[in-house]
Amino acid sequence: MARPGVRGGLRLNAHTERSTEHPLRPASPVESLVLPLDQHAGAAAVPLVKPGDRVLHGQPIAEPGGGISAWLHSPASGTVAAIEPRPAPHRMGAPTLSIVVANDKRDERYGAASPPRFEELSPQQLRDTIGRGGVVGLGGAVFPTATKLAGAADASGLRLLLNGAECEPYISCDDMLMRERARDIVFGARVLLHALAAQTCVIAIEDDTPQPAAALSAAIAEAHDDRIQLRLVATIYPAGGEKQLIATVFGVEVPTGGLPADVSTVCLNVGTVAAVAQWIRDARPLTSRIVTVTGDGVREQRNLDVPLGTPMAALIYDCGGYTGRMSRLIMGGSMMGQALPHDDLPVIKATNCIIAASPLDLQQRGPEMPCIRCGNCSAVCPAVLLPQQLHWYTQARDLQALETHGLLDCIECGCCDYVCPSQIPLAERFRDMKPALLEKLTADANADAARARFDARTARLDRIERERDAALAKKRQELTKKS
Amino acid sequence: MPFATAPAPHVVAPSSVARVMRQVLYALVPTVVLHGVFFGPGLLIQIVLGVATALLCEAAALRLRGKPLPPFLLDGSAIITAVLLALCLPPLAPWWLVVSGVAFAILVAKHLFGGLGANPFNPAMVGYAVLLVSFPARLLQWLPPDVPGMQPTDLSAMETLTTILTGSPPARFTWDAITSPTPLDALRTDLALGMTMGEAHARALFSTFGGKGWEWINLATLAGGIWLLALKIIRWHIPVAMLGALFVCGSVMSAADPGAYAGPLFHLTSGASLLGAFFIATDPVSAATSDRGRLIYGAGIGVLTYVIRTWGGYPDGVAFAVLIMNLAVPLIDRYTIPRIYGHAR
Amino acid sequence: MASLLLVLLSSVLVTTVVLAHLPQWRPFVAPTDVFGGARVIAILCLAAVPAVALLGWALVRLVLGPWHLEYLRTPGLVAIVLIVVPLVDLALRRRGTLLTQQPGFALVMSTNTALLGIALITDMRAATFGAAVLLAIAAAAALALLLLAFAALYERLQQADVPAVFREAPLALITAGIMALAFMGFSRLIQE
Amino acid sequence: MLPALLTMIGLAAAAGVAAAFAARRSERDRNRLVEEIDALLPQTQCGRCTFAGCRPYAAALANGAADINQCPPGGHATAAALASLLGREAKPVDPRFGNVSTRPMVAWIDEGACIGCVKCIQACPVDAIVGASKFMHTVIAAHCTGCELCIPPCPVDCIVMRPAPT
Repeated sequence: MARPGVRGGLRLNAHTERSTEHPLRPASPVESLVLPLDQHAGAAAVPLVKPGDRVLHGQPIAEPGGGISAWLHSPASGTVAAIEPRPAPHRMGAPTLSIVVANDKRDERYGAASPPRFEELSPQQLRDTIGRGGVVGLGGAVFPTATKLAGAADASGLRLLLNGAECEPYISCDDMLMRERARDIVFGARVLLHALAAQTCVIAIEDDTPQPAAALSAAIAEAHDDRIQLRLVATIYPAGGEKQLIATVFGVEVPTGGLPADVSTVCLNVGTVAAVAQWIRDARPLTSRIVTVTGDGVREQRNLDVPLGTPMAALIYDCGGYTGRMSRLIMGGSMMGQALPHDDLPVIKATNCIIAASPLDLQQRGPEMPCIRCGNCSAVCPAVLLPQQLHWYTQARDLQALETHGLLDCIECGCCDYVCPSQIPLAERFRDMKPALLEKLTADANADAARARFDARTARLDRIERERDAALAKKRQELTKKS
Repeated sequence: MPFATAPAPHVVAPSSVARVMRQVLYALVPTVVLHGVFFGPGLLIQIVLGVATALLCEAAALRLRGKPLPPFLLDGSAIITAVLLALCLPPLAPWWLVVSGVAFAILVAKHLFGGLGANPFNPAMVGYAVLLVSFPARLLQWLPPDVPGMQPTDLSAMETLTTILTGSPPARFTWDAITSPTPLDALRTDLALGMTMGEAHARALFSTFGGKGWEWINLATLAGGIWLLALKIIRWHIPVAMLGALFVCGSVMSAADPGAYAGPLFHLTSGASLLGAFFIATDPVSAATSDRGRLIYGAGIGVLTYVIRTWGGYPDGVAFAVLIMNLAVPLIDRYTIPRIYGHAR
Repeated sequence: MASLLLVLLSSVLVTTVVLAHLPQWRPFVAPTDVFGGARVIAILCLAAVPAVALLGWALVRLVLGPWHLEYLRTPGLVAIVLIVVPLVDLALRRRGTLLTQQPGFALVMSTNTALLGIALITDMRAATFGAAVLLAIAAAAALALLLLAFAALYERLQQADVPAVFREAPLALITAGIMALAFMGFSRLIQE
Repeated sequence: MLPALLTMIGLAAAAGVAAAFAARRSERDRNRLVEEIDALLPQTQCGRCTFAGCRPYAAALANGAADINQCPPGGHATAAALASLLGREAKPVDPRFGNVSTRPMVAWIDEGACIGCVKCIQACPVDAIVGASKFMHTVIAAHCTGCELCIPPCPVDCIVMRPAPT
């Protein structure tokens, strides 16, 4: 039995008025674009091009590596300047193998044959086609969409859930997307309904954003598709969390360690759906995305349609440059965003927002005090955990207790940090502790598997031994009978 | 351009342990003021003595444990322990009573068990229990409330100070002349003597539903408690469970035998019930930590308080009830883990 | 009341310290943590204590009484304890849940002050068989709850930032002291 | 005097019988103890503890023929767990049986040099090597427990240990 709506959670100031004032506009072109090969979940992509090759806008430049991986396309026409390790934002600035494309600013499109109308393709073919468009989850997980669809395809009674509930403060890229490209989202929804052979699709959006809601309802009405409906959810952080949204909209809970497909649901970000639409309808692969540039540290706060690989410094310059009160550059929102060491880092598929945060935007943490077990954190935890107990057992490194208290169910949303009077960085502690617990669990699993294989092998050797003895005994019997 | 990095989340609510403890102290002010009105400045002196000892012991313990002084000393937790302990002691108790109680509470009950956040037992109650068991006579020397119809003990502020510091009343009084039992204590002795509730209640000490003077102090405590609830410093589970349990026990027993058992309202507004429910039992460090756990914890304190008050040897059982339930907290926490999202059970 | 409190507290303290610190006396093979061991011992006490108390009561009233051998009361009860404990060990293994480990189990269970203590108290205090049953079961339940609570508390104290010099045994003794203090509230509950 | 003697002798006899009856260790108990011990061992089946695998070592531990510090792959955690389980004093792992490696290691066959002699496949206690006679062999890294039993039988010494891929 699921809990109605988000259990706990926080009512936060969205800080998106400034960034949604101006309409969407493309970012001004830049000299060179840096494309990390491992900017999606799973294995890194393998380059198809060599330094010096001439590439067109939208031409595939890297194919998926083994297992879960994604295609990569050139975001501009020009020449491949180099394939070398370059600092990347998702590695906290550490270098990772990247393709550098020198932009010749002629923007010549790669004329791939436009794919046939999606209705004629079988769901399986449609899923593969989506994969070739380099489409990955743009909500922040950057999980290859084709793989996610394939994983859920065999579930029965599938329901599609489009996540437009942008609950994290400062981020407004989905908001602007829904206002200006609602039609893309509805078209993408119909493509995905066909790709999953699903019958119902719910677009979930927070109830404090009227314009996107209006745009979407108009687009749905225009499409005359009664399978798609709009659903408003309460504006509580983290309503937009995949697990929380599924519980709010469908009233079921994703089982621990399981996937939404286990409750016959597929949850996709509206940005991903728009990317699917652009690829299937206009044969334009995922080469650019909408990025919110906001925070009191940048002069003009707005949303830009940015080609992948654009350096963040160029984006800030495009929005009028720093305002001098700049203190911290964050990729993502103020609750789960990643603080970046410098701004010479490329925009990647996961960059939904860049906050040029000034001391006004940040609330400095006070000195850390011991936990007084007040329970404020367990009251706001959307995963219904007891962060004060998790913190206690993390300090004591008691892996068994951490497992029973559900450390692996923590979605690292930071609500517990927010309300903690002792100012303890709980989310970070749990994030650091998870690998240790996972390591123990995999070690135990490997030991059990090794024991099973050892027992099977001993049984096999015994069986072979017995058969050989039996055969020997029979032969000896025949010999004695004959003689 | 390089920037400093910090872990997510980058925005936290402006809260601190000191702020939480300060709010609890503000909520205690009405009780202390009314206590002063009815029983004279004795309590204020006790509080000053207690807080001084608390800060001294806290500083010494922090130094010994090699902890930095600034954030810990002024976080207010030691001060709250001292104030709560002083509130439980008679106003004219000798100075060494509150000093030794607070010292034991801070040094042994708090720092020996791991300092702020780790002490399983409520320090104030440990201190009070030590005093109650070691000096039972001293803790029964309460004063009659300064209300019309009761002959008040007119001790000036200076005389109160000398009484506390020297441990004996000024020449013109003897101890039993100026002291009088608390309503709870009076009721216990009367019932033990075989008087029925009706007769016992007729004594001058009692008014409509609690002891004269005491009922106003307890109402002030209730107001302070509701202020804490409104500010979400404490959660409703423990007070409601404790007062609920007390009310249920009181009404059941008094319904069974009205002559021999006090009514539920009397239990709620007398002794340390309200102070215990809103300020002592809700000490987050020594209480259970999940909502269901807090309900069990509160109810346990309520029932034990009633049992000790009615059949036990001491007039007010809140201290012992809290300590016994503190002992059970790790067991309660182990079996009241809420159902995690996505878990079957 | 104080004697029963003394019996329960000493039994709980000794059992917990044994479970935590004396590997040679580990009573069971399976639960190697303090709380797991305490839980099993608590269940065993719920079974063994009433058995010993009632058998003891019967022995004194039916055997020693008529033959005026009251002076054999204590050794008799000790003998009964030494009979019941191996039977409990057998029952445990027969049910296949748990493997007891010699000499640990015999030492921890047979020298458990609660078994003999509660038997002696039941013998002295209970006039009728009904009262004996009631007292034995209530004492066993109190012992089990106290053992579980103290073991859980002990495990939590091990993980707290306790000053090094007080780390294990001293803290256990101080905790038991405060527990005794807490139970003083019941001091005149049952007239001694 | 006689009844006193009789009762005490009777009670003592009963206690003795009960104790003796309880002291018998049935066969089922002994292998349940082996199961409990085996559950703690890392299952590398490496034989460094001078026994043919983890279960034989567990059986030896159960009837006291082995000590708790003979399992290098398990390291100090396993030694401590065994000590706690069997009620013995905790001891660090004895270096005579091999050193405790910090990083998990797995075998790796240099395919170029492998002549397909199937000796290592027979030696592998957990069937972690794939191949057939006269065909190239390779180690399944995920299944290899790092027991190094495949290195001695290889005639061309083409097997080396490498850190396990994370």
